[in-house]
Amino acid sequence: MPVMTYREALKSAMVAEMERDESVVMLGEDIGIYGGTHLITDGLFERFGPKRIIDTPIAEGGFTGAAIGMAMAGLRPIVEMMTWNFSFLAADQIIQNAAKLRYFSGGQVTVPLVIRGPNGGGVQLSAQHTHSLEGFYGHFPGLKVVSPVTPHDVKGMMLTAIRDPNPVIFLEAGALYGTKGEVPEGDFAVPFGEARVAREGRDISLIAYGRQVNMVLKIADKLAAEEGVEAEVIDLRSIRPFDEGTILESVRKTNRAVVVQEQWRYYSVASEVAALIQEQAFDHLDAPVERVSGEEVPAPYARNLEVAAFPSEQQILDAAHRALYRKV
Amino acid sequence: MPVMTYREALKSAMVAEMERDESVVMLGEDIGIYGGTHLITDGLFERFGPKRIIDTPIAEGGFTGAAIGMAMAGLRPIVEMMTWNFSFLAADQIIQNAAKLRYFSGGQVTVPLVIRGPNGGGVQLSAQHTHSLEGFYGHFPGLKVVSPVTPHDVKGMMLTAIRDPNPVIFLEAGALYGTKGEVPEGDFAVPFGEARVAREGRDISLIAYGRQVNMVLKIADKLAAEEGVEAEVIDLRSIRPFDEGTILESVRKTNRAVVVQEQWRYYSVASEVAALIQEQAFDHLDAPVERVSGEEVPAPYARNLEVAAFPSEQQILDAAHRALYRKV
Amino acid sequence: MATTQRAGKKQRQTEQDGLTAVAEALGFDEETLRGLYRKMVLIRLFEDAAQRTFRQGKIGGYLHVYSGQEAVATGFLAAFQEGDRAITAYRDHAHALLLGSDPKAVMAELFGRGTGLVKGKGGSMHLFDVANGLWGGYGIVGGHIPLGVGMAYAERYWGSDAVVQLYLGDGAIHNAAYHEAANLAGLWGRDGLNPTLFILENNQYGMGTSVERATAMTDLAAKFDSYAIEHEKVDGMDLVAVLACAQRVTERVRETGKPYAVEALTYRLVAHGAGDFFEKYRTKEEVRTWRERDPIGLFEQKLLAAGVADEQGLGAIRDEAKQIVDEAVRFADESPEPPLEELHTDVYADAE
Amino acid sequence: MATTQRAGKKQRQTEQDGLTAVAEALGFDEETLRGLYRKMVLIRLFEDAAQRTFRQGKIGGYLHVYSGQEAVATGFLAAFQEGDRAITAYRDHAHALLLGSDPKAVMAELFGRGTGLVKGKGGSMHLFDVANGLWGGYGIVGGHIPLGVGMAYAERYWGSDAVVQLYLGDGAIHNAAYHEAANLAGLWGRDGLNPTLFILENNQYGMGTSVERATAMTDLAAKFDSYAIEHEKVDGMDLVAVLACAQRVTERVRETGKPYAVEALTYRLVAHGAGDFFEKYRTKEEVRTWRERDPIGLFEQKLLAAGVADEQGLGAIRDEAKQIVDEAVRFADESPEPPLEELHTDVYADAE
Ligand SMILES: Cc1ncc(C[n+]2csc(CCOP(=O)(O)OP(=O)(O)O)c2C)c(N)n1
Ligand SMILES: Cc1ncc(C[n+]2csc(CCOP(=O)(O)OP(=O)(O)O)c2C)c(N)n1
Ligand SMILES: [Mg+2]
Ligand SMILES: [Mg+2]
Repeated sequence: MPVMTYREALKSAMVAEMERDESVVMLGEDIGIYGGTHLITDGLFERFGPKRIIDTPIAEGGFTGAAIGMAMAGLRPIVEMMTWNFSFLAADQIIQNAAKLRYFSGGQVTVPLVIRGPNGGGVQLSAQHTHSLEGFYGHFPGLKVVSPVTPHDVKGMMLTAIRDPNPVIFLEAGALYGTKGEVPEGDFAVPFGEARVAREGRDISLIAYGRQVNMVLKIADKLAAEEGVEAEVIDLRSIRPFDEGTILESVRKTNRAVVVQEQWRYYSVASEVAALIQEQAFDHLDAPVERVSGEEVPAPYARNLEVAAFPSEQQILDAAHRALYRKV
Repeated sequence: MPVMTYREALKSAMVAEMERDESVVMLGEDIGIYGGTHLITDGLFERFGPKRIIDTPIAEGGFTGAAIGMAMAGLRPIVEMMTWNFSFLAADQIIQNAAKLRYFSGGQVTVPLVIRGPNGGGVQLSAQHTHSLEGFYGHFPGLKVVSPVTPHDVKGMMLTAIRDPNPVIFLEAGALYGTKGEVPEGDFAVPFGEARVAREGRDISLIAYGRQVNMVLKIADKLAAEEGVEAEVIDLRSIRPFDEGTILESVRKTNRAVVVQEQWRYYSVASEVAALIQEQAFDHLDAPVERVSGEEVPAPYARNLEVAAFPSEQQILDAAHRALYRKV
Repeated sequence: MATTQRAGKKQRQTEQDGLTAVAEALGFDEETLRGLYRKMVLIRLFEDAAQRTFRQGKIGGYLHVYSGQEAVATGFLAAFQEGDRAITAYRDHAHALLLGSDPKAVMAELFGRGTGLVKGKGGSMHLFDVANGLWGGYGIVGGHIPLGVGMAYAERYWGSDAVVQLYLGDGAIHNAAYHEAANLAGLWGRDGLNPTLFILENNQYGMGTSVERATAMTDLAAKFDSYAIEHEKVDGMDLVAVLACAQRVTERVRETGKPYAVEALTYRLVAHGAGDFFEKYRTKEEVRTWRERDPIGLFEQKLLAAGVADEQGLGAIRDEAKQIVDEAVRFADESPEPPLEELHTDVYADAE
Repeated sequence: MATTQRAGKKQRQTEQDGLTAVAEALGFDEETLRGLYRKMVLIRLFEDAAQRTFRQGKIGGYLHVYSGQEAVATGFLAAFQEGDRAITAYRDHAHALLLGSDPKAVMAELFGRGTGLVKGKGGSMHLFDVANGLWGGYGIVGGHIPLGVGMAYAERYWGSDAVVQLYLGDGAIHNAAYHEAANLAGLWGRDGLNPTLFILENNQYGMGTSVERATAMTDLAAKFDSYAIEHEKVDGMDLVAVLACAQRVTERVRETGKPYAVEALTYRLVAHGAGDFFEKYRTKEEVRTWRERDPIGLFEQKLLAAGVADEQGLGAIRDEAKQIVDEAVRFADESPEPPLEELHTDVYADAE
């Protein structure tokens, strides 16, 4: 299977759909002539022209809203949010219009829209430029919210996103654009609402999404090598719709779970995962579901503080040991 | 003790602080000459004049941002969000500036700001005008987020909010402006971060906030009268800071819990409460923590659909019975 | 282009000449003119009935009626062609009625019934009739403006010559969404990719805030200068003036693919919302003065003066409209609530 | 008012007359003029060092430097008085240096050290030096504009005569926050409650998007017309022109309590961010042309021509500035990271 970067895989899906379907257009800041801040759209302006690759002014609310209008009128726009941190300015359009139009129009309107861009921290961008918004958007019915972490999934889920007749919040692992992985050629769609078992195991379930999945996989290998503990690693991938089955099946087998996330603890994805497990697998649990989240502070700039603000291997290991009733 | 409405209690706190402290000003749409859409500010324009009661254009982001600037420069603004549904337009200012300014200025800046207004549904305002945003804002460190439900608490917590040197998201139970209750005269501040035991009991903990507290209290009485079950009712009041102690103490006594909320289930306040309880009171739990949330749909308009979209007495009763291992 | 401009000038001249000249220029026969009267009357009576039944508790939530502003939508939608799109805020009953929605379905929507225009799911603020060109019905002030601009882009992307009629209030123009969307319209219009006709309904107030109290620059049409969007003003109480203007500017937008803005000076003769009882922000005197220019009364006079209708004929039209409205109320009242299954439908569209 | 206007006219005249006349009108002696040169040179060398150390991996995150735009902030902040406030976006190093922040603390902030201006917590985009009048340093384009307008209101509320210098880019003007905040400024300014001096730094591009590609109406200063805010343009490469303009308009704002806007035409001589290597959006030719009007070179020529300094004197100033910058880099490099406890401080302010 060909190996490509997360960036290339993402781009290849969008290019393929643009070739295939004239209704697909892109909007965003500096996606055209500039080539895209993260080079995701590099070369597309030259290839598809200004009518399909639309450079916009710095007006996240305006162009997201315009993209909703385009979607209502038969286009399939992909909006690049230069980074998801700027999406608070489009929150009204996303939450009040995109998510609800179909409902309050009594089913008369369809909004096939993808909003995509890098999400999450880790590169010292400090407080205003560091957010992990899975829970924030995942709260709202009417949206679909996904968070692929492998090159394989980012391609397969982007294909699914573009073809979906609903608004999709596509949260990319920004820190991983350069990471490589195997990606099948051609057309394969990864469905929404299916978590991925990234590693099988029987002793404990480690549940994560986004760039924390890679971290957790490393820890799982370590646990196996050093302690003979076989951890099952689950990559949630899809935040809404949410795959309860895969999580529950795993925990019913392992009887222990740790949820890891970069976002803040309160009212978050990890809150929901823990709540769900105790609700649906209560009698299977041998220990409380442990959570490891970002520290309850705005993201700091200094490297040492930033590292301390996000889940560390040690914290995850400690949580796993607690769940396994081993000495921490 | 004098009896007054939620509306009067709320207003009395703001008037008292405006009388006491010249730095308190108010901004919002139609709070002045019009008298306030929900009559919370009626008469204040005449009393305090246009420099302190500032009618604004329909520009939630702009005037919320301006209020942040005022707070940075020594004022203590109270912003009326006509309803919290419009706050998505101010989300960037609230989340990116108000919540984080102190942090990214290294402690140089203080933002003593209150943003208040009606929150929650129940009066057929349909999809765009019905939200319960405790979890949405509660997610962000740097904010304080409260949700008082009694006339007593709305006064006491507003006094606390205005005096707090940090940005406070003050979510009023909009459907209850006309409800009455006892409110002490004079100056009493209800601290943030303390849940309220609204009814003592030993058999099960019913946990809620906002208008669902009243519903849950009724159900608790019913359980006592009809089944001899003594439910403890906890009104969270404060979403951030969050009072873990009161919840855990209750559940360690009752060994069973139901969380009730109007907001959607995923990544919500109830998610966090359930996660917390299983985390910290695992060995005390005799049954899974049950959750009753709003249906996973945008709020519908038709009365029958709206009623069906929010937690019903029956649903709560069923959840309590499940937690009590009674036949549902 | 040059021809259009000359034609435009000539037409502008006739606009001063009153009903007959305008009707002739527009190719409207007498029947059409009486039809326009019937539409305005229908709107007014419909709104009266809505307010009445709201007070009876049959309508929930918010209810914002159009009384006083009838000439604006009636005039502009007279220039609406098949394939065009209209989009507006929450004060949207008139737009639905004018575009051909069944008054029964509109009233049933206000009543929250399953027979409503959007199945009882949206209510007064969210009327949609996509088959007839009505793309909503939005409750967040300003929030629909970018949607309209985006739809206009899509039309030209696909090569159609449709026009998007985008209605907004004087209050909405101070909002974020207006600024960003108008700038996009101007920008895309430069390449003929934005046939948006902005119809700014300046009814003097955003809720209780007058234009003067909302901005220091009160020439609202001129706010489009910032985006290189040409604009004009029209007397929004005078249907004849609106008709002439609407026809001219709609054709211009259709031809050029460039946005254009018209500020219609009008007045809300009733309270902002049906639940508002106090109007501390304006005087009875002011309302009375505007009432003298009630668009229905003005048009009535012109019809009579031009001999297009007589008192009796107008009376018959009013009776007819009243019957339609009565029937709509009866229908709504007798319609069942939506089935409970509807709660969970229309959250997501199914994949094709 | 009439007197001010007349004085303003007279001053405008002298602005054409070059360095000596302007210096005299402003009461600047030769030492002051050389000091301004030193400031511009210090900024340039500081920014060069920042870019260099960024490439060495000593600075993380985003880094946006001010090279080419020095005359703008240097000129306007020369009119800054104690108690005034300045607020800007992420391209903020120059503003801190000009307001008197210690270059060592500024560089240490970029390096993410505990000795940094904001303790290493904010980095390049979030410089604050409240004691010296710098109220930030913001990373969301447009997001700081309402804050500045609100601070200006508070100043007049308390009866001070302070002025808020509010810097924004040509890209920010198309954003929601600009529109809503400028409207508030115009509105509140009508009552003398908004001494905001908008300083629009038009450096021709918002990242890679030129003004022409961001809006169909490219006269950016004229966009303030929508809010009844008066405005003018100034040659932002010519420190002398900026100085004269700044003094005049600052006093006007101070006197009237009304907002005013100046569009400074300038150019970013380096990449948007230090991490950007490609500049597909502009030609080398274009950059070269603008480089001929490098504000430092222009001012140098004027100083020499007026005999305020000689080559040797300027060389000494440059050496001095270089030493300050070298020392700042050394200081930053040797400073410790913030203590880990700092992670949890400054999230909330304590009650008094
Ligand atoms: C963003 C937002 N803020 C506030 C409101 C509450 N609100 C509803 S209508 C209205 C006034 C709008 O005025 P205008 O645009 O002039 O329209 P009109 O009601 O006069 O038709 C306001 C403030 C809202 N719906 N949305
Ligand atoms: C709301 C928002 N959108 C996008 C960005 C990314 N971004 C950073 S700087 C910039 C360009 C801003 O241009 P301008 O206002 O002209 O300032 P300049 O960089 O030229 O000083 C953009 C788009 C951002 N920081 N905030
Ligand atoms: Mg209005
Ligand atoms: Mg710029």
